Amino acid sequence: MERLIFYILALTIILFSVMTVTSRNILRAAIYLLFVLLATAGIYFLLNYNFLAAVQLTVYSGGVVVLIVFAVLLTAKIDHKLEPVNKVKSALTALLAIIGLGAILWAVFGYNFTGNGMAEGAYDVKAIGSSLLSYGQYGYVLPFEVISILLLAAMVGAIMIAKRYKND
Amino acid sequence: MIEEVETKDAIKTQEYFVNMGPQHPSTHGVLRLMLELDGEIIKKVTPHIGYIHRSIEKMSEKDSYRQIVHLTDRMDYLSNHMNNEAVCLLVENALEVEVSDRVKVIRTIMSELTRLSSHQLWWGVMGMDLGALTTFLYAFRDREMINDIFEETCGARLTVNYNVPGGVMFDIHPNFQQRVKDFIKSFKTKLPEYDDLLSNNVIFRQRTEGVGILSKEDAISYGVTGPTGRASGFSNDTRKHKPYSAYDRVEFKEILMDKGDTFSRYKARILEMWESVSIIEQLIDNIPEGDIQEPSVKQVIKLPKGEFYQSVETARGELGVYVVSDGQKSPYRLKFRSPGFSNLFVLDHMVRGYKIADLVAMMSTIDLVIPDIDR
Amino acid sequence: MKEPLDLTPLTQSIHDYLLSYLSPFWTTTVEWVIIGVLLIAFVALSVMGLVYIERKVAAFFQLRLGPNRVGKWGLLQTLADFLKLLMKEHITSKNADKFLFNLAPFIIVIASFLAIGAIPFALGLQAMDINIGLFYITAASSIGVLGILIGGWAGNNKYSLIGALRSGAQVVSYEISAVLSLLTIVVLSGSLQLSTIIESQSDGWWIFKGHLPVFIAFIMFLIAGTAETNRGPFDLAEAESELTAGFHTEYSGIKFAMFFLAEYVNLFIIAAVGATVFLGGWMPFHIGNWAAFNEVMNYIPPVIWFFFKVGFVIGLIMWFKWTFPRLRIDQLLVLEWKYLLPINLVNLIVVAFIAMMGWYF
Amino acid sequence: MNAITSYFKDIFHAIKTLLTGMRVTGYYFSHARKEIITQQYPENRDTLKMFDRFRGIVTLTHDENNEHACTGCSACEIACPNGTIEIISDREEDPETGKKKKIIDKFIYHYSMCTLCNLCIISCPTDAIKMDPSFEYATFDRKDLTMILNKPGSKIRKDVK
Repeated sequence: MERLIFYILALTIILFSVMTVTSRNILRAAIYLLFVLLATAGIYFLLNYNFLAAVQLTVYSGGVVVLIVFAVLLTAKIDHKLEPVNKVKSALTALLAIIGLGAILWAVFGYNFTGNGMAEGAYDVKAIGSSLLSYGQYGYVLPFEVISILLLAAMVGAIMIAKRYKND
Repeated sequence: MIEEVETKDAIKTQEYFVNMGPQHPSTHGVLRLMLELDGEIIKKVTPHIGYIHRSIEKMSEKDSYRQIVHLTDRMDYLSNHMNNEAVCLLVENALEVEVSDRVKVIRTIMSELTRLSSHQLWWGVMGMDLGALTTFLYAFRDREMINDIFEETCGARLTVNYNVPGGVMFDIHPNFQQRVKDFIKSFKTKLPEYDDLLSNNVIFRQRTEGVGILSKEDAISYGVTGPTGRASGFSNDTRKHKPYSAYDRVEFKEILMDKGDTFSRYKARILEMWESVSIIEQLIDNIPEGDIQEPSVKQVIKLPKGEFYQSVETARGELGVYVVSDGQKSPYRLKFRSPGFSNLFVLDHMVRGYKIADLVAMMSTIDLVIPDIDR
Repeated sequence: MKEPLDLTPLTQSIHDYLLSYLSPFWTTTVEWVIIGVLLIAFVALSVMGLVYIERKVAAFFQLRLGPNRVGKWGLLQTLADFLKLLMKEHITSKNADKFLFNLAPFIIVIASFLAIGAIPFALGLQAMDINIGLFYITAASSIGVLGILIGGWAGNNKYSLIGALRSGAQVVSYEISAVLSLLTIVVLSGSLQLSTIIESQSDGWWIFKGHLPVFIAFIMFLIAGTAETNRGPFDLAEAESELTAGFHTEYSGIKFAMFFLAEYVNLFIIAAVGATVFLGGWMPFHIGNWAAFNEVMNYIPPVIWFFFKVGFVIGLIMWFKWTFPRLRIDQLLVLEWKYLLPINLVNLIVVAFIAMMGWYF
Repeated sequence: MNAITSYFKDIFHAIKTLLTGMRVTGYYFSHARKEIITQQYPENRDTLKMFDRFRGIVTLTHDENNEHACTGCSACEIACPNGTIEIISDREEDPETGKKKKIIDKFIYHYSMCTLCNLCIISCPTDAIKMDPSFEYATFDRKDLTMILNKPGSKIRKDVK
């Protein structure tokens, strides 16, 4: 059963990824991207990483794609199509993509994956929360704080940009 | 005609046109507004009229004066009595006939009832335009009582055609006084509800206060009359300045506001309702005896040669009737100065720089009746 | 001691029965189909009921009678309307992006179906009780706005584009407030799992146990939830008097019906989440350790408690809609960013402090 | 400090006004049974009574001898602003005096054009026509709205001059 669902999800991801990059209509590309991200969330659910799946749904599907669509709505016209890329460029891109895929496959198959001894199953939010804020081993307090400062900076920047209108 | 405009931050934005109407829920009829928008900000409004033009002025040139009266019901259908009265007063003045006191008082009461019913409908529609859908039905509940009074005395609810040159069509119904008193009593308890539901509501205040300001100078230069103009401080009440019928014998205030924003226009009408109630209260108990029809006005009316003008205060502002007579049964030329027409064209001046939602609120407070504009 | 009626044995027996005839693979498949059919049937029925109730409630607020011609008290009116919508022509405007135009209603419906699966209808009657249930519901319903955005854009109509943009700005910002107000209860109950949250209210609902801050959070949730479902006074995306019908101006027939359906499913979800988190979901009304009283309350089945509470919240939301005028878009954002968000943040800190000190009942 | 107090004052004021509005609608909701104002029209036909003066349709009154009071003077035809009334008249010899007298052949009334302004009624010198308060005249065929008001075989009443 799980295997069947995995194949369905994987197929969805591959199919819509290809459609995302080949679509000429930018809003359609964004919608195909949405399906890719939804299917990815599905894979997380399949792996029982419920929290990550919900984060994927909120941040990527509900946040990033909405922002992309929003930006497109504000800028593009309905009959707006991306220009087709010339053949040399597409060939070059295909070559690069194949090289990248090869590198990743080589790395994945070359690495000897070992279990980390953690129990399989659902991680509850409590564990994630405490490991985010712990400073022991497997603690993520430093990245957490760094990202917090980054977000703060972005927020201050946004306020400054928004404020400039008022002074005019 | 779409052009790229540079905003102050050099971000290129595109202005676009939206046709609001002729079929649109908030244009109160078949008005077409061409909006020039930058995002949601309105750059320009061009009203297009003529979708329900029925050539009432031209039709009047072949109709007798008695028949013209019934056409005016169909102009500003919410101020039907005042429109009738305007033509009747003009004919009486031209013939130099003085109607009896009874007719004068009845006409005044009827006019004020009409004003109340018009303002009630406006209040309901104003709430609906701003998204408070319940106000509409509450306003109609109160309006129903006035319509019943009209129906009992005049025989119709909207196109009453009650005034005739030289008097009124019938005497008042025996129940008339009691019904009006009942209505006044119940309406006095309902009017504070209007305030509770809309006037004091914080969302409504935010939507209307400081929005769509019309200065006194602009109101005068655009000829904006009625509560719309008085909210800007432009004293233009015909009932005060050129009293007709029984307005010279009643006490009432001319509602003048100074801000000229959407809320002032709203408030002016609410206060005007209180004034109308007080006028009716003063008159309803002492309707003098007298003829309801002046016998010297013949069946076939011929006005003397010359030009005549009569203005009355309708619920929307000053309605002027101008007649050029060549001594025949029908006028040579008749022209209505309808308040809605002048009030509509100040919209573009008021609305620039505000949002679509504000346009709807402003249009509501101008209180447009499209047949009045198109005639 | 009478316990609340538990439906787990029923579902368990169905599971065992299926398992005795079928392989585990087919058992799961059959169960999914059953759950799917049940959910669709429930959604269809509840939406019809909600539309009927909404029209009747609106009518009573407005001194009217409401639907009263089709069936007894007009009960079949919504069915008749639905059949009418089914038979109507599908009109696609010229130059519309047909694929996205047809896709948008499905996105918005699927998003609401995703969310409704995690709602506990009664003890033991929940399609999935995952450990992050509350987070999952907010995540799933956040996709719905994409349907509005795409639908508004693809119709090639300026009214619907304006409506879509308004709706985008509105839903994205009000989601923050909705989640923050829900977080107060998460802090108090210490879990995102809906069954645990309900279990933590077995000695009283949070709205009573949590003092004023939880009450404030409930009000905030109601406001933000109303805004998220695009209902009045936050119905700017539709804004009948300004944009005719907003984002679904160009839709007709069954595609319009799907937007309509999703709107009412979302209303139900918001009310159900509010009822579950603040008012105890299916948990009967209990007062502390007063065993006798609690036992009497347990005689009323949890399903009835749940729908009674959902009905209460829906009634509140309808009361707002039929009383207040609509906000303007800038006022809407001011309300969120200057009032709801700061109050919610402060409120959350207060609740965290209360939870830390154990100052709740 | 002032800004903070006004911030909270705004919030409380807003809540107060919103609750006032909700009180009004809530009152009507809870008293809906008593306050509902709509009428159920086709069901209340038996009890529905229009006002006497209500202008529904123009009728030519006939008494029990199938006689009416219309002399065919066509004052109403002239008074009508819309050409609603058409009177086709005939001349008949009076058996008593031997004089030729005008009688109506057909009193045609185009209801589809009538604006119910009442001008014909007040112009009638013999009070032959009057307004009837009945109003259910919707038809599927426009032809049905053109009516002949004088009943077949009806005569003018003797005393009408």
